[in-house]
Amino acid sequence: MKDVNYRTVVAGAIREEMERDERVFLMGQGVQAGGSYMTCEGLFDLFGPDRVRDTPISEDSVVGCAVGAAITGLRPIVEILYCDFALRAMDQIANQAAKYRYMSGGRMAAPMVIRTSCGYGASRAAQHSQSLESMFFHFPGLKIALPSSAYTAKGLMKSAIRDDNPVIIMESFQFYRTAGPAPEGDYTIPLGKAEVKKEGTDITLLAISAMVPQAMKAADSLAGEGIDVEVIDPLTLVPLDMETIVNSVQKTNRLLVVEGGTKRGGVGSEIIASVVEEAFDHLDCPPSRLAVPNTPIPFASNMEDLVLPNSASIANAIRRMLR
Amino acid sequence: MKDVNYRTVVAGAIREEMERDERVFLMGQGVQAGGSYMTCEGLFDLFGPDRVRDTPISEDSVVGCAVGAAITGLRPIVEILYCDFALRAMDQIANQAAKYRYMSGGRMAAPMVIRTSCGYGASRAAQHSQSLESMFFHFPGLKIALPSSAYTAKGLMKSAIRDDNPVIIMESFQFYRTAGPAPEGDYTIPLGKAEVKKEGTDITLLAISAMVPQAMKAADSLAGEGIDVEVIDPLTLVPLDMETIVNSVQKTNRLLVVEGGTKRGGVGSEIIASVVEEAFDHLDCPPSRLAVPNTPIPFASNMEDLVLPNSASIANAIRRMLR
Amino acid sequence: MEISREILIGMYSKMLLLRRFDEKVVELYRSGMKGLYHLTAGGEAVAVGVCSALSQDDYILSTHRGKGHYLAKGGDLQAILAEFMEKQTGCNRGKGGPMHIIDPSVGMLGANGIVGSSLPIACGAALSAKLRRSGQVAAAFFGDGAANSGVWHECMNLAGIWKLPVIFVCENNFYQESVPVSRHSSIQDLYARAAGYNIPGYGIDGMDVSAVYEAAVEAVQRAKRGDGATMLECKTYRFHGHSEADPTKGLRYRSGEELAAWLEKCPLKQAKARLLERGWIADAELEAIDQRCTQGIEEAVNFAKSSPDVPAEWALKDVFTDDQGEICHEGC
Amino acid sequence: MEISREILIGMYSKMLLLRRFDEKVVELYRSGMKGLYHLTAGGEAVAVGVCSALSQDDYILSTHRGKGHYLAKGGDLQAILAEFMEKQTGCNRGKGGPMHIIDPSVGMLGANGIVGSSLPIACGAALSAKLRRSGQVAAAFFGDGAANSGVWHECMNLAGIWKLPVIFVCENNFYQESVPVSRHSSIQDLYARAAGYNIPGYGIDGMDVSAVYEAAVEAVQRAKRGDGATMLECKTYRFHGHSEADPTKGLRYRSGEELAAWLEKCPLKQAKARLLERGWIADAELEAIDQRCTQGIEEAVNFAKSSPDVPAEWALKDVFTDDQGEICHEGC
Ligand SMILES: Cc1ncc(C[n+]2csc(CCOP(=O)(O)OP(=O)(O)O)c2C)c(N)n1
Ligand SMILES: Cc1ncc(C[n+]2csc(CCOP(=O)(O)OP(=O)(O)O)c2C)c(N)n1
Ligand SMILES: [Mg+2]
Ligand SMILES: [Mg+2]
Repeated sequence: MKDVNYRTVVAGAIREEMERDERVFLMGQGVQAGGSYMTCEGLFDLFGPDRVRDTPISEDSVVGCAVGAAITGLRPIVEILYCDFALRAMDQIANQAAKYRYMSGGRMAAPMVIRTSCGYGASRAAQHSQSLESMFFHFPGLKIALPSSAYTAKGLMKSAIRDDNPVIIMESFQFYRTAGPAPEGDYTIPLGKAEVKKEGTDITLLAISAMVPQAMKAADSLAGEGIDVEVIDPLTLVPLDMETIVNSVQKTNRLLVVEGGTKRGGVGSEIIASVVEEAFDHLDCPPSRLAVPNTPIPFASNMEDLVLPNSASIANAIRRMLR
Repeated sequence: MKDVNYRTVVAGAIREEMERDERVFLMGQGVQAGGSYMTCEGLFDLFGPDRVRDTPISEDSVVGCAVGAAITGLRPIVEILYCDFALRAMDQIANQAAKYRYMSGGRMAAPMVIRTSCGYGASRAAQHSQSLESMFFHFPGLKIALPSSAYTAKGLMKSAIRDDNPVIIMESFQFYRTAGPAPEGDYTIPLGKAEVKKEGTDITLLAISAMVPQAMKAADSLAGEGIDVEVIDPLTLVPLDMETIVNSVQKTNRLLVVEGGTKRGGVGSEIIASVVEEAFDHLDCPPSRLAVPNTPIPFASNMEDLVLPNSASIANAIRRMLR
Repeated sequence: MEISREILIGMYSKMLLLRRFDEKVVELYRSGMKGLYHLTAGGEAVAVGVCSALSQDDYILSTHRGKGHYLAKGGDLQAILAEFMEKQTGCNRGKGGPMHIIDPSVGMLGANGIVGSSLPIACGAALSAKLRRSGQVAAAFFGDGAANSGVWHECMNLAGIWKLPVIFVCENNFYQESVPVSRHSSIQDLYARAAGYNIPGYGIDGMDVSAVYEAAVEAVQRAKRGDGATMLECKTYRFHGHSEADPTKGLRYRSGEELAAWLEKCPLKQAKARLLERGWIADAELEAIDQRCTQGIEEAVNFAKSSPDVPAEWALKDVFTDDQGEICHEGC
Repeated sequence: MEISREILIGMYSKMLLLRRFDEKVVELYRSGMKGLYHLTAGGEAVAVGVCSALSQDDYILSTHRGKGHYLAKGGDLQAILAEFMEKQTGCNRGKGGPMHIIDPSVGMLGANGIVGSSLPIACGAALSAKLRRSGQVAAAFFGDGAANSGVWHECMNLAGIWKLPVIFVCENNFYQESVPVSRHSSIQDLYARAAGYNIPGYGIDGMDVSAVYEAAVEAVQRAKRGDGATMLECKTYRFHGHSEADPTKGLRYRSGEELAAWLEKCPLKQAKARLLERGWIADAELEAIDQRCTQGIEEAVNFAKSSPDVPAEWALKDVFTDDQGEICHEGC
């Protein structure tokens, strides 16, 4: 299986789903030209302006359009380039899309996908570097997927498009430059199944999105010191595969969660609070979080490096926890 | 000291601050007529249309106006009746107000107050019953206060207005019908100081906003069973008085957090994750959360009662934890 | 366009149903029914005039003040009252309540508790109809207050670029809760803004059901022809307070004379006068219509009252489709 | 209004400074300077025409494409270049970067990474000026893309009701990234929408600095008289790609002929031709102006380069005022 570029895979997954199901269509700023990050390349030529729709800068209403289209039988995909811009669309995302099925008492559903990013490390500063997965997952009714490889980008995209619920797919734009194996043809990855990226016995390292490669690097370097790290990528936060996480913690007796978002109210807090509820007696030391230390993301790269976790700070945290 | 109605206290606190400092002014939908919950009664007559401003339904832009006024020397207060509506204003709240000081490298500040509610239990259903304090506190740069009595409503309001940073004050509308002692004249309550509502030795019960009276009731009834609960109201979530919380847990060795918001990514997750980091070895049982079980808030009152914690479910949870 | 006797009588009957429904809601609310109720009275002509121009499978999107729209669109009295009374038989199983009536079987895609937020959903439903080439139209009701929210602008622009089969129905009742339109809007004739989106906009007497109906028929035709959206600004008035939480009928912020003047223009009064004037109806028939309305409502109340309460555990269902089984697209 | 020689030469010089600055940024970016850079070239007349009508203590609010606005308002070359180069001496201590230039000392209240989000802040600054009776005006720059975001509508309405001393300056460069205005906007003359808010709106040739200046002077006078807001839609073009991340100058989605035609209308070319035509300037003076620009920029680059890097630990400061000491209201 030869390596494929992450963004090519994203475009390919959307293409295959649009070919399979004519209810699927795409809206976003600049998607007709292939998207700002070229994750929609070629789609306009294949499907034309009805199904590949450029939009104005109207995030809230475009998401709302997706809700309206979804509850009347279509399967829209909306691209919001940076999740920072999704703050403009929170009413439609959280008050409408997330709650439609519930408020209707199960009479309607809003099968739609919001593709957005979570990213940092590119000197984009405070308004283009947020990772807001924990904001989204606070609202019941939204599924959240964070593919961290070409392979998962395709399989999760397909599952998301076929899901009958609103799904937010967050792609770290750091991945757009990467490539990896992704088979041709149809396959899906179930929403709600974590991936054990590396087995290990000393500590469970749960890594979110762009932190996955950092975690793997840290695990690698710690292996040289005789520390055997189990690395888990949850892939989806809603549903969350607590079984895999808890099983791992029961084996390793230690947990570190690493993410690129803000520490306070981040994914780590939630996972730790859940793990202590379910596996408290298995924990040999306090479960811990590595995240952005409650600052916005600064512009200067040395400052950005300081606030964001990386393989070195992950390895250090693990050394401290195993001391 | 005679009891004063909570809403009268709110209006009074704003009035005193507007008298004290002519930079303070108020914007909101219907504030000229006293506000939908009459928390601004009398202000228009005293201060007129320049300083008590009715607004259109333009939450995002009105918050943005407050940012603009704040960074140029005034001290705006914006009322957003329900925090659900603040989802319309998340860009200005989280991308602008919260980050202005940081992005400017300390050259500007946005001293402003957003008054909003967190509330439930009034058969208002999914879009008028959210408690979004944990969404707000995820964004560094915002202070968050949740006064739970007439006394704290006044003292925290004054501190918030005088603070040089954006402060979100969340008032549960359940309190609007209550009254309590609140001294005449000037006093402030510092942001960042928790209140130990009742001392106890068996368990720390940390309660948020409208859960405070429920917690007190639960503690009362448990006292009859010989269970001695320590009830803490953090009053502000940012800054959070971790010292008081950790001290309490070190004494009681148990922690339950109760809130009216969604469990996943709620205040409880954050506090528990922080407490296990700082006081793991003092915990005799897994710290636990009581919150809305990851559903939107339903309309029917029996369903709403089921998803929301109350004194009975709090007492039950504590009994389980002490078993 | 000449409106036929049959249509005018039909519209009068619907308006009366809405009025009697309001009265029943007030009664039930006063005796303890839960929830926040924003009533229709005064605005019947807008709801009925527009919905009478639509077919069953056309869509409407509504507001917090959505009960009248639902009934005008052919909504089920039993289902809505059972919903208010927290019953299993409620159209949304007790999860929605008065601000969230959703009933796809008559094309009612949703009332909304967030002002203006149904506008994008209407655009999406219209887009969907267009992409599916179903010939359906979506009508979006909204108030003068909603017209100054950002989503309104975004939606007008989207409808303009995409030539969506949508009708923007502004119910300008001169107030956004306590705030008069003169204080929340920089112009008073909101329809004038439509030109900025290449959308025809009309100012309509919203107390005259025939005028609303005629304008709506034209708008529906435009949409079905593929010529896109229309904005109808219907000047109207609400006879109640903003919600039933305000029993003063809003007299805290508006004058009794103003209210009295508008009561004179009552859309039911006007329609009845026209029917009588034309000799299209006799007193006995008027009486019979009223009895049918009252009786239908009474029966629905009884149905609702005798329905079983919604089980509390249902609160945990319906967050995701997986909680409950299959996705449902009734009425699409 | 007759524009004096002095003013025109001043504006020409400013425009040239902006152009040379762009060129320097490209050079630095190509050799590794971090960040996302949206350049001014093509839009100089709008930035300079408007800012020349403002006083130092008037406010501007800007966009992602904000470097030119800042310099036109009298911004500090050293401070901005040091900011780009992540230096202690940067106007925002390395925390802001190219999308977040903020410098209250010249009334630059902020560029903004979120399209349209500076509009409400401009309204707030104008409201503040009005309440403080300071006589200040706020000018808000925004693009054709921003004009279709909800906040634009809300802000126009607020400015209309409250008669705010604000100038809405639309830089219609016909593209929202790759999306042409014909695809994102339901009308092409955006200023026509101003009437819907009771705000005078004008279409201006944004490649003609004198035309922009004259319109801006009138708008400033209107604001200072207490007559409220003005919208100026300046038709212009960007000569670069959307940002320097696109080195193709946008030729992926727009034609070379189109670009060439607009290059002909270059605002610098036009201003220079006018100066020469009127005999207001000689070649030597033109040369001297260019040298001054280049030299100023060169000095600033050197200053920035020789400044110490921002210390990484500063990342942890300035979240709250308490982290750092006193609140600062420079320039208010
Ligand atoms: C975004 C938002 N802001 C505020 C409210 C509170 N609110 C509910 S109805 C209403 C007034 C709406 O006025 P209008 O649109 O004219 O409709 P009307 O009630 O007059 O029918 C307000 C402010 C809300 N529900 N949503
Ligand atoms: C709310 C939001 N949506 C999308 C973007 C991404 N984006 C940045 S600039 C831009 C185009 C803006 O177009 P316009 O307003 O015309 O300004 P121009 O770049 O042409 O000067 C877009 C879509 C953003 N920054 N903010
Ligand atoms: Mg109204
Ligand atoms: Mg543009």
